[in-house]
Amino acid sequence: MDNWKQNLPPIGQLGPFIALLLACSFFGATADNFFSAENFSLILQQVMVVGVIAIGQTLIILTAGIDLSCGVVMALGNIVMTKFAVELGLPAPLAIACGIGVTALFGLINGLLVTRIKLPPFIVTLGTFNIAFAITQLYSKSQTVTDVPPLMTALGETFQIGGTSIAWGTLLMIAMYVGMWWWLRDTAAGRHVYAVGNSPEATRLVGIPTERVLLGVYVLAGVFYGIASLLTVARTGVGDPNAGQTENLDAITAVVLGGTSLFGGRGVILGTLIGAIVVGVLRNGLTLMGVDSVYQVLVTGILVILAVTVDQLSRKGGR
Amino acid sequence: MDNWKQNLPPIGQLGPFIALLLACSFFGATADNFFSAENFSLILQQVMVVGVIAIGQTLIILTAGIDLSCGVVMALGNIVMTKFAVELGLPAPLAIACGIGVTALFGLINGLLVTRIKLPPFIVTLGTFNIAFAITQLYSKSQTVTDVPPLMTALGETFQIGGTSIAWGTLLMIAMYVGMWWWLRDTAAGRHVYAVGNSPEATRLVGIPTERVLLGVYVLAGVFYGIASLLTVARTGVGDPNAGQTENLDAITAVVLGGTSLFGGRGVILGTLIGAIVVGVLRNGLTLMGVDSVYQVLVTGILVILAVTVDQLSRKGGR
Amino acid sequence: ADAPVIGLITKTDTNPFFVKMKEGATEEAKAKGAKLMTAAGKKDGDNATQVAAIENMVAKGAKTILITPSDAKAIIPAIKKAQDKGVQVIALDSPTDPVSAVDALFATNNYKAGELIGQYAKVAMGGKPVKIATLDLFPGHPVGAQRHNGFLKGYGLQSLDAASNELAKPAEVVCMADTDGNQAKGQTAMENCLQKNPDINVVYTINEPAAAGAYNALKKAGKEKDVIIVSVDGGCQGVKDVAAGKIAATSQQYPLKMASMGVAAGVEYAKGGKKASGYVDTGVTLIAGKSVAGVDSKDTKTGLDLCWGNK
Amino acid sequence: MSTPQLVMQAKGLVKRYGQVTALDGADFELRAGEILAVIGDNGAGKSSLIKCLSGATVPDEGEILLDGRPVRFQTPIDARRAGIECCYQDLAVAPAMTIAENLFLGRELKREGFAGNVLRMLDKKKMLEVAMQRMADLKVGIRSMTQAVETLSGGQRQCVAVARAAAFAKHVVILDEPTAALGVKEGNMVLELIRRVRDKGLPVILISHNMPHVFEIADRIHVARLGRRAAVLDPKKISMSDTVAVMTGAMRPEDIPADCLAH
Amino acid sequence: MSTPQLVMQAKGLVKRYGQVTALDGADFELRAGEILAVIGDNGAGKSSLIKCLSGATVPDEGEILLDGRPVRFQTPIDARRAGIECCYQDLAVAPAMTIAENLFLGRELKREGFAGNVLRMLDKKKMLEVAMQRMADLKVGIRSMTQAVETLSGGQRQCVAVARAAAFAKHVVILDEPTAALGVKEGNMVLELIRRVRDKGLPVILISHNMPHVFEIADRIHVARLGRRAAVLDPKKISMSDTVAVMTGAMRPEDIPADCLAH
Ligand SMILES: Nc1ncnc2c1ncn2[C@@H]1O[C@H](COP(=O)(O)OP(=O)(O)OP(=O)(O)O)[C@@H](O)[C@H]1O
Ligand SMILES: Nc1ncnc2c1ncn2[C@@H]1O[C@H](COP(=O)(O)OP(=O)(O)OP(=O)(O)O)[C@@H](O)[C@H]1O
Ligand SMILES: [Mg+2]
Ligand SMILES: [Mg+2]
Repeated sequence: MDNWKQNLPPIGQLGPFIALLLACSFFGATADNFFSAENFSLILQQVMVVGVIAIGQTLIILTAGIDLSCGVVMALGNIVMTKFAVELGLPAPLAIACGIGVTALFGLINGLLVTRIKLPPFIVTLGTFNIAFAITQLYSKSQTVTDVPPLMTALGETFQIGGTSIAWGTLLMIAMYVGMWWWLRDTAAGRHVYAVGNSPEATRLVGIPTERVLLGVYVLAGVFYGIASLLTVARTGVGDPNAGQTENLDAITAVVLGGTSLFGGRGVILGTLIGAIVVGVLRNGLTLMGVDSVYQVLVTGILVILAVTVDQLSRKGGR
Repeated sequence: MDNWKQNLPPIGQLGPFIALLLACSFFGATADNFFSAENFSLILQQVMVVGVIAIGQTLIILTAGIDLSCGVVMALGNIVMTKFAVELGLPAPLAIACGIGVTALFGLINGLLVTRIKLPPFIVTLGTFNIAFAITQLYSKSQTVTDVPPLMTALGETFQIGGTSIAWGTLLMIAMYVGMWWWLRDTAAGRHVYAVGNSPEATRLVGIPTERVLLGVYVLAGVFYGIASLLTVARTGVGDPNAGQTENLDAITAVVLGGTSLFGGRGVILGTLIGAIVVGVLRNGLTLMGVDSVYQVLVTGILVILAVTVDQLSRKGGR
Repeated sequence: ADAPVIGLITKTDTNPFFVKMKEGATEEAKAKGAKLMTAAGKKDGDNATQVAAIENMVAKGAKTILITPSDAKAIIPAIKKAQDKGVQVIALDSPTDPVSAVDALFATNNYKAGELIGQYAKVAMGGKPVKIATLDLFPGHPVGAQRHNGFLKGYGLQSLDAASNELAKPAEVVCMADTDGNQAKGQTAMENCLQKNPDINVVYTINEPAAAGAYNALKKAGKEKDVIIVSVDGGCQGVKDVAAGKIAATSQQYPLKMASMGVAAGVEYAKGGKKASGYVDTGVTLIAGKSVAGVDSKDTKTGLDLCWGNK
Repeated sequence: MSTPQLVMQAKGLVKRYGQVTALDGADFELRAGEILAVIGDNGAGKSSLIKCLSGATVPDEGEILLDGRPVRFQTPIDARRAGIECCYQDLAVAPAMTIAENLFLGRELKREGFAGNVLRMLDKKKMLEVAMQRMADLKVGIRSMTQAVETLSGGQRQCVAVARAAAFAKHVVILDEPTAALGVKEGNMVLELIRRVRDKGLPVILISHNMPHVFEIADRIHVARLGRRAAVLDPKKISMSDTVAVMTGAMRPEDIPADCLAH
Repeated sequence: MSTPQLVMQAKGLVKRYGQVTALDGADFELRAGEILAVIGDNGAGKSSLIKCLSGATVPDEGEILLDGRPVRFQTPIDARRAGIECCYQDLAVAPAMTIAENLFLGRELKREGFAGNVLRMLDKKKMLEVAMQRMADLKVGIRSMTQAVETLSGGQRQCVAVARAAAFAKHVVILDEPTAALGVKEGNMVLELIRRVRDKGLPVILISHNMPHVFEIADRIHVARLGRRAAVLDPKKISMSDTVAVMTGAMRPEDIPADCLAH
């Protein structure tokens, strides 16, 4: 008797989805060339890096944390993997593993500071933001790394489906979202992430090792940042030390637009994907409309607020 | 019998204070010229803008909100008051009032969106961040406004006490901190700010108009941003459209370093003042030490984490 | 026929330099009957937004894209993709690396701009022992590095070459601080530098707002007479500050010229299918309050005629 | 026998939460100066009922009359203005704030003269004293009124909430399971307090699962069942076991002897 | 008469919170297969005591023995590993999660075969069924097990917490005021459940302020007073009013007739 309720999409996803539909119809009506498979494929490619970072960010926000360091840690991973491959001559897979290892290490450091010394995640990740940024600049001498091995850019390549070119990276991103959605929903570990965010004390009292859950989340998020590093390389073909400096706000925006609560424990990760796409659609649509760049900022501000308003109102209706 | 407990400094202030002392002794030992009345007076002048913004930010964070728009709203106020005075020829006091009016209006908009449509403060203020930023750039054409009337820079002037020059703006900042500290502690309205942040539902149920409290806080924060606008003009002598873009993180950092919880309802505003000074001391001390800029970023990251660690450990000891 | 569509992608929307460039392009486009689309990175160094902007403009049907690349190398794959679709890409202000990645480059030489003020400062100091403070942009930014290193080179101090993105630090530089090119932060940085070393006598600043901030700090400390401030950009406010004696000299650059040349090339391409090519240096002029021997400079009156921004 | 004056009355209250119907046409009557017990199974809709009466939730249907005049409470503030104070089951306290602050939350005492009228300063000393007094009345051994409520034991916390409701009511006091977490002594003190409130002339609505308490103190018993009012009983006439039977549905309301019904 | 086997034992537990001393050298003994009631005034230290026994807090002094062996529980996980389950007074539930999820939090059922062993997938269907069963045992009329706990009434929420503790214990069950918010019927069901647990051979520690309940079900009564154990009474020998007198301090422990003490 509970089944039909379970099969309804949770309200948390419906809201962002409506916002997305509204945004699409708006741009479809006002901007030429918006409604085309090619353009949507483009949008997906553009959101792929932020989208993958936002997976990690969602995990952390579900535990009532926040990660400001995500973008620059991604940049560090990007520099490590490209430099290891280009300058140390490591084989590409090994270099990629090293890059992901470094981002995971930063996740571990964040996690240890949060769980062991019980520091607020905001401050911890603000600190590691600075640290990762500085290391990236020092290690790369602020120089872009070029001539990366082709294997590293493979995910940026596209293949054709019915005349539309789709990037492998896009597929990977969507696969990871579906995978994490399933993991959060259908495994004990995933439910514990929600529990820790919803009520850390209750979770501790029923005998779940909350610190281990938290630590795991931070490390896992680090791994996703590492994958995002690879995707950045794939998209730009170089190692870019200046990447990622504004991605933290973008990723958090995607998470919040996707209906996940900043207070933890409530939200659905697929909402984040939609949130990331909404951000991409806004940018793409406004450019296609030919809006001047400063006005784009203005309109983005208004539309972001409108999008959550739609979300919020649709929730009220849904109750 | 309760009295002696009340007179102990609350733990929330002791921690940041210890961190500040440690930072000062560190720089005192390693950097020349750090320990001088003149240098401290300078640091206070340098933190005065962020310090006043952080008063508003503290109020909002105490209600479990967050304000990303604070810095750019401050910049908008700064441009409005200088342009109104210089280009429209308004008398300085009126122009200042207009600038503060605009920042308070933005506070009102933030507040209305948070209380009426119940949007998350993070997204609301991210939206108004973009909006205020764009309006500032459009209205000022990204040009600095010069030749501002002397009345507007009066707070930047200094007076001498025992050979040390102290800025009027510094005094104003400290007076406002003490005033708000008293207000939050000793008036019903102030206690309601804590109550709303600590348990919004309980506060509503006992019959406190929580929405009005919240709205008031956002508007009041807007007023503080307006005063910060004036202080920026006073400090730099111009209207600067590019001010304020990183002040949101700085202000939040000051609040968190000062021991206020991002989950609302817990914290002491004097801690924020200390937090802001810690940030200023770090920047000043590192420059005096002659640390290179990239390394400054690195060291800032490490020191921020150390500061909260000290705070956290001193709390444990204090219990 | 449809009006030709031209895209302009700047580094940011906040730097008056780029804002002027955009205004210039808008006017030129209006005059030539072209349609201009604009986009900008969120902050200096933001490559991802520029890549997305190129893609979106190509999707919209732009035939020419003018870009001030935030990252000389990272932007190249996106440029290549656009060129494969027949789009003409012209770099403005800053080159790509390699320069040949774009069809043409209308730019200024930031390293040279730095060298000019370095040479000027050296002569103006007349061989006195020098203590330099540099108020830079922020770590990792190529323009920041080029101006800084060019300045030191021009001063004849140990420095790095134009390709480096690191900041050289010879012994004469007693204080270095970041300003984000912002007046308030420039002032804070200068105040701290003076605490560290009250004997600073030459101040290099990344741009004129930072220079104005530095001047404020010096004036408060009563040292504005003893210190030479040099800067780069040549905005009208900056030139006025030179005229007022706040800044000793500045290297003037010409964003409007770059923009109008770019738009013209775009219209040309749309009409005749002929792409622009090669490197056009839009020039750097040293504007100085007092000219010094051995360094070519123009006076502030000339500077005001050529400057950009509110005259 | 003249009909007693009705202080509060509700007719046909309906409250739905999604698919769950918490109130399904509930009626309610509170007489002047009485202690009315509201009893019922878990989930019978007792808390939902009093939340409607205190403005904490707005019913979907039905009307509420106060002193015979229809009222529409949109927020707890409206009810508070009408002199109704409520102690909720899930203890509406602000955990990080002190006992004294919680007691006076929203009803703070201001100082006399300039400090109070112009500066709007709180009279903390007075509030501490009063708080101390109130908690002593309930015989709760709490050492310091400046302790945060989150550091209190479960029962101590409940005492704070009960004391608050009793202290400030001008018209009606509503207590939702006030003695649930209380020890024997403290529980009796709360009953004592309820009597004192009634003796001041204020009617009290008492929700409780504790039958001995209910029979000890109530003037009438409102039995809630499945979101409605099943019956109103007279505790002097009906036995405890019959009451439980009505409450659990073992005895149909029609089968209750007429003289056991309260009138 | 041989000394009965002691399952759990604590000696001289001390727990201080700042200036407040919650436990002041408390002793404790739990025998195999018994229902031990713990009673005491509000703030007497009952919850603090059982939090030490369940690993929720670490005592400042004193030692705990399990089956005669000293143990040091640093976290609730340690106690859970030893088979001790506890239902806390302030209901350790995750409000946004469903009833079924809360019941199985930390003890989730995995599917059979590949899906469970390798993919580590949850057996949601099974968990729903079991949850339905457990709640039906307690006669709680909850419609859907996929309802979030925050939408439940106070009593319903308590039933979830009680059912969880009873379901998973392997060694000792600790219940802190499990019937406080429950209706008459549901309260009786919980007593029934406690008996069933005891009959399985598990000892139960029951904290309660409800004297009739305590006298109905307890084998021995531990009276907590001012952070210590005042006495252990035999409910078959002592009267309810004497017990209350001991609890409130009206009767000194020395004055209790020797045969009323449990041994
Ligand atoms: N916010 C809510 N959302 C969904 N359902 C709710 C909500 N509040 C109450 N309910 C449901 O309404 C019904 C009645 O709840 P209510 O709290 O009024 O019961 P009660 O009589 O007070 O029970 P108890 O004695 O356990 O406190 C319950 O089934 C509960 O699950
Ligand atoms: N975290 C804490 N911080 C400070 N004091 C505490 C804390 N927890 C408990 N106390 C104090 O310890 C004493 C004992 O509390 P405890 O919860 O053990 O009492 P209890 O016997 O369970 O009472 P009740 O019957 O009301 O639940 C109380 O005075 C309480 O104020
Ligand atoms: Mg209830
Ligand atoms: Mg207790």
